[in-house]
Formats: sequence, C-alpha cells, structure tokens
Amino acid sequence: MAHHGNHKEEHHHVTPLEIFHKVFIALIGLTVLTVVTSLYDFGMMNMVVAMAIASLKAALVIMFFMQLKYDNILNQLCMISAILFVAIFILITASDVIVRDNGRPMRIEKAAQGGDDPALMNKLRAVTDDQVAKGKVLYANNCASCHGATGGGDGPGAAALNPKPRNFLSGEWKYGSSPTRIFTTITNGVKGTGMSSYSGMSVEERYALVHYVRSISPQKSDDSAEDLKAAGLDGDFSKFKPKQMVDVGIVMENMAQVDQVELPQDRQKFSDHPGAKLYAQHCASCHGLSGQGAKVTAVGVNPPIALYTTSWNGLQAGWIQDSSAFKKIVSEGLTGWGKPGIGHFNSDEWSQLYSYARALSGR
Amino acid sequence: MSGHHEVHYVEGTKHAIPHHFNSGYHEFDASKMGMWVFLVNEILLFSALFVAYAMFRAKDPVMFHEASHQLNKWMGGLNTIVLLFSSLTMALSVGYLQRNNTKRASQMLILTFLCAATFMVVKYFEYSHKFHAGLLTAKFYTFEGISAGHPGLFFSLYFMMTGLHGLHVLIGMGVIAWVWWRTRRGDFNEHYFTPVEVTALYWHLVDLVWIFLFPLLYLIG
Amino acid sequence: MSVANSDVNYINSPKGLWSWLVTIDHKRIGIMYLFTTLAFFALGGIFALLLRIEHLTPGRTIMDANQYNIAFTLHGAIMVFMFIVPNVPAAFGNFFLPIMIGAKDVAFPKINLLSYYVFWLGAILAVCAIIFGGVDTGWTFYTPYSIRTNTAVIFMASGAFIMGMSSILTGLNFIVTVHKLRAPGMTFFHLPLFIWGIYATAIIQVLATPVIGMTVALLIMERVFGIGFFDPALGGDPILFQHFFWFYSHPAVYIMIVPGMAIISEIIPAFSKKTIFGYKPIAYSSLAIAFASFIVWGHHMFTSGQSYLASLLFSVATIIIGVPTAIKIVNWVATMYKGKVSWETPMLYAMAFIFMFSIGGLTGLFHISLAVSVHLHDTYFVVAHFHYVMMGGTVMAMLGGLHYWWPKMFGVMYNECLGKIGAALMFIGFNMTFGSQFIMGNLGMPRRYYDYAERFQPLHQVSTVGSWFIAASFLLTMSYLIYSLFKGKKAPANPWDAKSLEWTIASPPPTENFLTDPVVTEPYPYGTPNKARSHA
Amino acid sequence: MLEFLQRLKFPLPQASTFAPKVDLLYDFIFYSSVFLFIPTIVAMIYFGWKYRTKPNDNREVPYIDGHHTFEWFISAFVGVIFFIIFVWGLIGFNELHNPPAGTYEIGVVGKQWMWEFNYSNGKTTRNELYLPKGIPVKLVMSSPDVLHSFYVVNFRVKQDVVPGMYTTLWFQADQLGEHDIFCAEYCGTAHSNMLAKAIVLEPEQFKAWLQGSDPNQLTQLEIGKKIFNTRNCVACHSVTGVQTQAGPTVKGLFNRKVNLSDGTQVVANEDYIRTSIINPATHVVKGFRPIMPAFQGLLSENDISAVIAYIKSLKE
Repeated sequence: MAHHGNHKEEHHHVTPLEIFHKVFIALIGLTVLTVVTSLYDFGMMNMVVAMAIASLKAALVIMFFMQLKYDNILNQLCMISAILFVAIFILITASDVIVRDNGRPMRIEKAAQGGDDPALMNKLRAVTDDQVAKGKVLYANNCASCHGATGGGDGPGAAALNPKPRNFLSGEWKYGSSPTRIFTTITNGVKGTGMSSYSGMSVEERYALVHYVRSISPQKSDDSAEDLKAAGLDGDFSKFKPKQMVDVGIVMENMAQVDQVELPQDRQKFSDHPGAKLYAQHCASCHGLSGQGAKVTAVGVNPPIALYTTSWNGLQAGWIQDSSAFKKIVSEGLTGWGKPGIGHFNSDEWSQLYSYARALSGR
Repeated sequence: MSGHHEVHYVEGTKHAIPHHFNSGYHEFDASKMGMWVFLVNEILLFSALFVAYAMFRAKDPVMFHEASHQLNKWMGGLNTIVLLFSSLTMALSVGYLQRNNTKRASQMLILTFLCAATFMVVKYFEYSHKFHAGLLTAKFYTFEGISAGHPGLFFSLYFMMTGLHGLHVLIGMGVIAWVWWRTRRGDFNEHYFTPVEVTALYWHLVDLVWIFLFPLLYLIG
Repeated sequence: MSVANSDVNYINSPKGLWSWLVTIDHKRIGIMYLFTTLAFFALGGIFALLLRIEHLTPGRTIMDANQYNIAFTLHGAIMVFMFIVPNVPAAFGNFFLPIMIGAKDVAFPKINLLSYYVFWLGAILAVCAIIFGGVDTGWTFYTPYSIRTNTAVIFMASGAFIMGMSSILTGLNFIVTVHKLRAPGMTFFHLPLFIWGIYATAIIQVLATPVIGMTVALLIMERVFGIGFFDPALGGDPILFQHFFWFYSHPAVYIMIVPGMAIISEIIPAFSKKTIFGYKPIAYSSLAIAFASFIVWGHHMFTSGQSYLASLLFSVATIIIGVPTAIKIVNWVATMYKGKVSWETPMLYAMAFIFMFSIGGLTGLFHISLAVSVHLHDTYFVVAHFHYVMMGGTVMAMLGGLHYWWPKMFGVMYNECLGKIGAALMFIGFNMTFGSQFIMGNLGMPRRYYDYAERFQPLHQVSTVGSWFIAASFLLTMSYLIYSLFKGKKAPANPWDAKSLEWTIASPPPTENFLTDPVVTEPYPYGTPNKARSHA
Repeated sequence: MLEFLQRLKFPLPQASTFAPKVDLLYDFIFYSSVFLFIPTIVAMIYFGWKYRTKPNDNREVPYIDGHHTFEWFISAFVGVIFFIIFVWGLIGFNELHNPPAGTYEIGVVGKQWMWEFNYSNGKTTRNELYLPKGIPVKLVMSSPDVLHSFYVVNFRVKQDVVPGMYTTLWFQADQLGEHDIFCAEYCGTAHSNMLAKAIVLEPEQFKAWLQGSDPNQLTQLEIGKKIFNTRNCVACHSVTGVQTQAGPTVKGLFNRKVNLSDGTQVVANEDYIRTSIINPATHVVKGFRPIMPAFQGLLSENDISAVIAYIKSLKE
C-alpha cells in the first residue's frame, strides 16, 4: 500500500519561539488582571468578568501553546465539539436544576405565608420609625433570648443552639437581608435550627421585627425583583386568595357547628343573677353560657384555628379569691392566651360580673 | 506493495514506523489526532464537575461567596503563574526539538517538571491547612466560621476539582519525566518528536483546566 | 486480486496462547472480545432466566426479595456494561473496521490491546461485586439509595468506571482509524454503512463515556468521603445524579443500537443482492442520531420531579431523534424491492430485527408523549420497550452479524438448517417473553417488583416460558457454531457474494489483512456494473 | 379484532378525570403505530417473498440507490405524526402540571416501605389514602429516605417522591371504591410491597370519615413526641434527664415540685406545662433565664395536649 489518502502537507508547523514568550507575558498580564478585578465587586458581573478573562487565557493557550491555530480542521473540530457538548451539558442541566430550584423555595414560601395579604406586605415593606420602635419591643420579648439583647447572636439561649443564631451585627446574612427575605425567614423559620416559624404573629408585627433587625445590621440589601417575585409581591395583587388549607365546604361546615350547649340544670338558678346579662354579652361567646368552656373557631384568622377555653367548674385560679386580680385579668386580657382585654365597666358591673363568675366556678 | 517484514525508520532515529502507517508524518498526524480526541474526553470528564459547580453555585451563591474566602487566593495565584510558566517551558521544549536543539529541549522539560512539583507542594500546604481547619467534604465538614447553607458542598467541589486536577498533574509529571529521559537518550529529533508533542498537548490541557478552576474557586466563589 | 495461501492466517500464525494474549492484531483482539462478551451475555442471561423463574408465581418462588433485587441489578449491569456496549463495536468493529476501510490495523494497536485488558480489569471488579454479596441498586445506581445500601456498590461502580475507560479507548481508536487509515480511493461516501455506524458510535463513546466515569466516581466519593453532591441530607440534589447518569446513559442506548443498525445495513444488501437504498440518508442518520442522542436524556426523567421546562425540551428533542430512525427502517425495506432475496440465517435475523426493532421504536412513541409517558414510566411497558430495542434490535443484529461473518472470521460454515431453527426459536421466544410484558405494563405492573398481584400471573408465566425458548435458541446457536469450528465445512472467501472489502480476502484473513492493495469500489456495487465505479 | 385489542390495551378502570384523556391519546399513538408498522412489515415480507432468489435465477437486479423525494416524504410524514403526538402529550402534561384553584391538599410521605398520608385536620393514615369523589386533590409529597414514586394505575398518574424537596401531583378521582397505589421507583428490599389503597368516598362520607376517629391515627403520645422533636423543644429540654444550659430537662417533670426564679414553688401539673409552653415567661424555673419563645398561636390545643401527654410519659 503506497499511499494513504490525502496527506499533502507532510511537514510540521514550526512556531517562532518569541510567540510563545509573548503569549506567556499576555497570560501573566491576564492573571494579574483577573486577581485585581476580583478585589472589586461587580455583583452579577463578577462571574461574567472572571469567565471572560479565563476564556481569553484559555483561547491563548489553545491557539498558540497547543498550536490549534495552525492545526488541521479535524483537530479544530475536536476542540469545537468538546466545547459544544460541554455547553449542551451545562445548559440543559440548568434548564432543570436552576429553574426547578428557583421554583421550589417559592412554592414553599408561598405555602407557608399563604394567607398573608401581599398588598399589606407591600405597604409594610417600607421602613418607618414607628415600625422600628414597635419592632424593638417585639424583639426584646421574642428574639433577644437567643439573638441577644443587642443583636449579637449571643443571647442566653444561644449557648445551647447549634447552628448558632444569627449575629445581626456581623452583616452576614444566610437567607438574604432584604425586607422580604427576612420576613420570609421569620414566617417560615429555618428547618433544622432553633429558629421556629413565627407565622403566628401578624404581618405588621413581623414587618416591625424585620425593620428593627435591619436597623441594627451594618449591611443589608433592598428587595430585588427576584425577592418580590419569590414572595408573590410582583405584579397585581388582585389575584390574591387567602390560603385554603381545607376545602372551603368543610370549613364552613365546621364553623356552623359552634357548640351550642344548653345551660346545665344546676346552673339555671344563676340566670336571674344581675351579672348574667353582662356575662352573656361579653364572655359567653368564648367561655360558654355557663362557663363550661368551649371550642371557639376564630374567624378571620388564616388558617382558621380553634381555641379552647377551660371549664370554670372547680377552677383553682388566683382571681377566684381576689376581685382585683379578676379585674386586672378581664380588663387587660391575658397575654399569650388569646384573651382580649375588656374594660369600661363601672364598679357595680365589676362586682356583678365577679360574683357571677365566682358562682359559675362553684363558689 | 513491498514485503511486510521490511521495517522503516524515521530519519535519524531508531523509531520504527508501524507497518500500518505510510510515513513518519502519517503516524505523527494520527497520534496527534488521537491525543486531541483524548483531550475531548478529558474535557467532558471535567465537565461533570463544572456542571455540578454551576448548579450548586446557582442554588446558593451566598454560601459560595463566603466559603471561597477560606481559600488563599495568593497561593492559588502563585500556582496559576507556576502552571502558566510550565506551559511555556513545555511549548518551548517542543519548539527546541523542532529546531533539533535536544539540549535546550531537555532543559525545558526539567523546568516543566520542577514547576509541576512546585505546584504540588503549594497544593500540599493548601490541603493540609484545610484538613486542620476542618474544611473537609460535606460529611466530615467541621469548620464553624461559615454560617450560610451547606458550605461542605463547596469544599467537596474544591477537593473533587483540585483533586482530579492534581491527579492529572501527577500523571503529567510521570509522563514528562519519561519523555525527558527519552529526550536525553537522543530518541527525538526534528523528524520524530511525537511523544513530546502529545505530552505537551496533555500538559496544556492540565493548564487549561486550572485557568478555569482558579477564578471559579479562589476569586469569585 | 488473488486470494493467496489461506493455510497461513491470523488464527494460526503465530501459534500459542501467549501469542494471543499479547497480540496487537485487531482481528485477534476482536475475537477475544467476541468470546468474552458472549460469555458475559450467557452470565447475564442466567440471571435473566432466574428472574423469570422467580416470576412464575407471585411471592417467593426460588429466591427472596433481596436476592431478586441483586439478580435484576446484576442482569442489567452485566448486560449493559459487559455485553451490549462492548459487544458489537469492540468485537465486530475491531475485526472488520480496519479491513472494510482497507487498512492493516487500527491506528493504535497497543492501545487496542490495552483497552481489552482494561475491560477485563473492570469486569473483574464487577465480578468481585458479585462475590462480595452483589449489588442491589439497579444498574442505574440512583441516589440516594445507592449511597445508603450496604451492598458492594463501590466494586460495581469502579467496574463500570474502568470498563468505561476501555470503551473510550476503543472509540478513540476507531475515530482516528476511520479518519487517517482509509485506503486510497476510500472516500467517506465509499465507506460501507457498517463503518458509518461504528464511527457514529465511537463519537458517542468518546463524548459521553467520560461523564458516566465521573458520575460513578462521584458516587464512590459520595460513599467514601461523603461529598454530598447527591445526598439531600448534605445539601445535595438526587435529581442531579439522574442528569449526570442519563447524559451518558441515553447516548449509551445509541452506543448499543447504532452498531446493530450498522450490521443490518450490511446484511440487507448482501442478501438482497442489491445496492442499498438511500446510502446517504442512512449514513447521515447515524450521525444525526449520534448528535441528537445528547439532547434527549431527560425523557427518562419525566416523573422524576425535574422542571416543566426541562420535560418540555426533552420531549420535543426526542421527537427529532425518531425521524432518522424511521428513515433507516424504510430504507432497509426499500432495499429488498426487486432484489434477489435469499432467506439465509443472517437475513432471517435481519428481518427479525426490522420486525422487533420497529415495535421497539414505535413503542418509544408512547414514552415521548408526556401524558402517556407519565402513566407508563417505570412499568413493564418500559421493560418490554427497551428489550425490543436492545435485544430485539441489537442482539438480533449481533446474531445476524455473527452468522454473516462467521465464515470470514473462522473460515468455516455453520449448519444452515440449525441456524434457521435457532432464528425461529429466538423469534418466537422473544415475542412471548416481551410481548406479554407490554400488556402487563399497560395494566400497571411496575418494574423491579419482586412480588406481584395475582392478576398478572398468566402473563408472567407466558413471559417465563418464552425466556426458555430464548435460552434454548441461544444454546442451540452456540452449540452448532462451536461445532462448526471443529467439524464445519471450509468456507470460501466470499460465500454470500457480498461486496465489501473483507470478502475480497481469504477466509480466515491473513495476519496483514491485504496481501495486495485493496481495490476500492462503491460500497454495494450490485446491479448495473457500469454504474459501479472502480477506484483501483 | 379491534375490540379485542381494546380490551388487551385497557381493561383498566378510568377512575380519574385524567384517565380517559390519557387513554384517548394512548389509542391515537397505538393506531398511529399500527398504521406505520403494518405497511412496513407487510412490505418487508412481500418483497422478501416476491423477490426471493430461485435456483438459476438470472434476473438482473435494478440499481436503485435512493430517491430524494421519497426520503423527504417519509421524514415529513412521520415527523408530522410524531409532532401531533408530542403536542397532544404536552396538552395532557400541562393539565397534570397545573392543578385548578381550590384543590384539597393532602400531605404524602413515602418512606421505606410504606405510605403515610396527612390530612388537613391532622389526621394521619398509613397505606390507605381516603379521597373525596369529584373534588380535585393535590398531593404534596416528600420522602425522608430514598426515591419513591407514587403511582395509581387507575388514575394514570405517577410522580416521584424525592428526599430533600417537595413534589406535587393532582388528580380528581371519579370512581368510588378502592384503587391500587404502587411505588414505581425502586427503593430497596420491600419495594414491591410498598403498596397502598386509594379509597374514594362520596364527599359526605369523606367528611364524615375525616372528622371521625381513626384507628390508624398516631396516638396522642406519638403526636406529642413528634411535635417535641420537630418543634425543637428537645434542643433545650432533654428527654434523657441531662440538663443543658438552656433549659431544664422534662424527664420526670410531671407532678414534680418546681422551684421558680421568683422563689415560689409550684407543682408541674398539666396547667403549669401548658402555660409554660404558651407563655413561658409566666414561670421561669430557678437557675434558668427567660429565653424560651412563646408558642402561643403556633401549636393547636390538640398539639399542646399531645405534648403534655408525652411529657407525662417521660417518667424518671
């Protein structure tokens, strides 16, 4: 077999050595450039700048050190196909992983904060001094135990926690520092940490906390378009629907079944008591007509939750022996018990109500 | 067709041209293409790690940013320059062989080998620092200085990428030592230097991978 | 051209076992690959038979659930990594690719031998996995199960990694050989279609295989160092593994089937005595399939939880890949038109191939259609579908090729009558085994189920009995083929009156392939001789 | 024949609104396939027989090396059929991906090797999924261990359950009775036994069932333990008797006398524990600081009772 095909040009390409030196100097220059640019923050462009410089360096190595510039088309095709298929690999994988992952937290956030009115959230996003002040109080009561009184992440609870609670003074943020992101963190809590979900607080309270926490942090960012989208705050809010945990029909049915308990016979005697009317007006809706306790469906709370009041029958409570304690509880309410404060009774009414309540408890 | 027992040598060397090739250049050409196809395969091999990097970075850029601060960018930069220089010396050694300057070529190969060794020594210091600090792969990660996300993932990527790259450097050192030995023995001249040429292609690819690893891991995180 | 002294050939010169073990002759390496992969086919087949027997009755028949899980994993892994991926390219490709392009050897003979031993190293690791208690992840190694199970995943994964390297070396060799070693006059459009198929396969092997290598390497790292890429507990993403896996493994499906198509493209013209219909469409469709195979992997993941966008893209891309496949089938059938069709064993297998591969291809339509795919995914429908493609396709082609080239490889003729019986048995058994599985899949029988509901029992039994036909056919075929090695009639240089270059040399070929310069013509110069241009 | 084929294909109940649509598309693909398959195979056998070679066959075979228009026609023809199949499939898939507003949500946990279903009112069932007929239901699924796949043949729906993320699936069951649920993604030893039943009830029956008691439900103790762990109570309050800096252990707490930081001593009864959960600042145990967050509004009354029951069970 004398000849195989088409090798017309049977000599090696010889590159002048000074080209190698020049290319090397260019490569060093680009390396310095990429280190220098890394000292500045271009935000999203960091990646683009760094990759552009790296690609330029790569092109120099490929073209001159590897001499692909002077090589035959087949070897050039090899390099091109490698780049092409790596691009396919990255882009198509990204079409799932990145799209899916942007979608995923969004779905969970929306599910968790579901009932929060985006219009209200949108309004409260803007910081006011009033909110910061309100937030400060809420912070002291709810957060300082772990995050520390000054926000240093060094509250007494912190010792026992792993991972450690956020230090607001460091300026480092894990789940973003924009108002909506912090709001989301407060609403959902952080799985696997001591940070519970505080979705029980009202939107106002949560935003008050957000603004207070931001006020003490040295570094924070504003809501990006992405944040707003993730929280469902982009676009029009007219489509807003409160979250439905339960099929509407079932909920309505539950609510229709508010316990209608007849007054027991042995309590009937109190019905002519002077305090009975006041009690029926102000208390019976939750505590039952005879103080027997009831399941109360709190309407207007999303999701609808049921509260239970305890039976007063045989109750051992401080107020039973102490009218001033009774007055204090009724007028100021019980923090944390869902008991609203009811005031504006005159002294006669107070004594009537107290005596009736004592009677219901069997005294 | 001449008898198949006849053996042809490349001009001025003891290299016998295998019977299925027409000429020394034919063999060189085929070998070079073989190396290029192999490099395609190498690029795709590394690409899986780059894809993993891209996906995890897109998921949690804050963590990548924080975690990358734990890498020493001056050591990374030093290694970059060392590798670029070794690429230069490797290219020069091929250039000198093409000019039949075997002596300079073998000097350049020694320089390349030393650069590779320097790279690995720097890498050793970097790794031992990571081991002591508990900056290990996700499951064994114990460092406490990074609060965001799963920083173990970044260091898993770091070790996988630099580890695979380091493995390539070690293999490259072996091959470079071998071609240096053959160069010194006088196996190569301007007509036959295929092993050095394909080694050079491989070595440039090692450099190429590092050109991307350096900014991705050390600079922008 | 002269067919010289065929007493001296690659088989008997030089002699001795050692000369075989260190040979760099592509023909000997091809033969070693052939017997090695056929042995693994038998091993994988034994596991398949055990699985089928287990399914004779619901609940326990012969093995428990863990043994069943190990058995189907080993069946899949052995068949994929150790039989079907290396079989046609490494055995037939090695033997015939250089001869058919008029070369004396592949470009890198030593690397070729290396790839054979690398394959053995991987195979030994995989066998170690069997010895150390088996693997129960399925051949797909899906995370996080493969991270958590305490079976010998590391051995099997390293085996797959190393066999992948062997596959890459083979592919690399073929690409360079096709480009650099073609005989004078052998332009790309004079290449036999077998070469086009093997070339397209080689491209996929080089581009895709490194990714599976990295994927299983990462799986090993995950188990050893806890890198967490695929472990949700450490912040990883189990679906990312599926992307990595299928980036290789879908193209790998074409590594398996394109060589099969390549063989059929040789057999059909040879036994129709007619030039191939649509040479260029068949050639280009091989390349089109090779390219498109890289953008369709996610159709294995429609129910995995991947994004809607990804499902959409992958579905539409998969549509594209269906067209070149259809083209090939139509062209093969058209080739038979007005030919002189002889119904010999290779042709029987080729026609069985067209029949079953068409079913395999068309049932693929059910999987590209998103809504139906959701229903049928991971059921026996899928199992039947890919067996119709892999076994009804590639294995039929492999058997056809084995019979077609047997005289050339060993210089002996097999028993034609037994060959036809074997082909018929295979056809019946195959359709019983897997036809019934289509119905089961429709009825919602999920795959990889050890136990099943009573209502599936009759269908499972049909399937099991069918598998015994397949086993009988395989044993019969192997028996008469091996018998022919010792007592077979001596084969002439060109028993089929086929036209490609391997038939112009002696059977078996001499060590240096061509004693005189090969005369290259167009690939299938049947019919009007005046059109058959000679490029001597 | 067609009827036989029909039966062969789908003797399956069409138990969801989705099922008839899938079956229709299935039929379309099936008949398209038959339409493509039969001519190919008939042509192959016909050519093979008609043009078979005979002894002393001296026919001259024609030289036909292709036909451009024919190739393009075939490509376009199958291309169009494939494209219809794709678009049709996409329409169905869209429907599967976009649940209508106001679906009833059920939480699904697939784990080796059982299915657990959590309903809106805290009710939990295992391996029995109760569904209201005619009401769209959305499943929010997750897994604590490995991949699973939720598959109801009669509904023609399937979705993988992936650890580390939520996947969703919706359907509207239309046929009363029991339907098989399979795990369709290989998950280990008992993969083939990871079965469940979807039990479709009339909406009224379903409501009745939902509000009724259920033997499969977690016991109060189990719920309490779950809450105690998932709400991270256990991070500060050990259940083993070990004291942390953060909070007192709850082991043996019930009915023990507790010294408070204001110097008083109370008995840790239900009321005390309840108050301590809802408004911890009320009673601070001596030696500890008031660091516990209030769980008012975060735990339902049932949850609190359950936690109390759990604490009660932790005796010295």
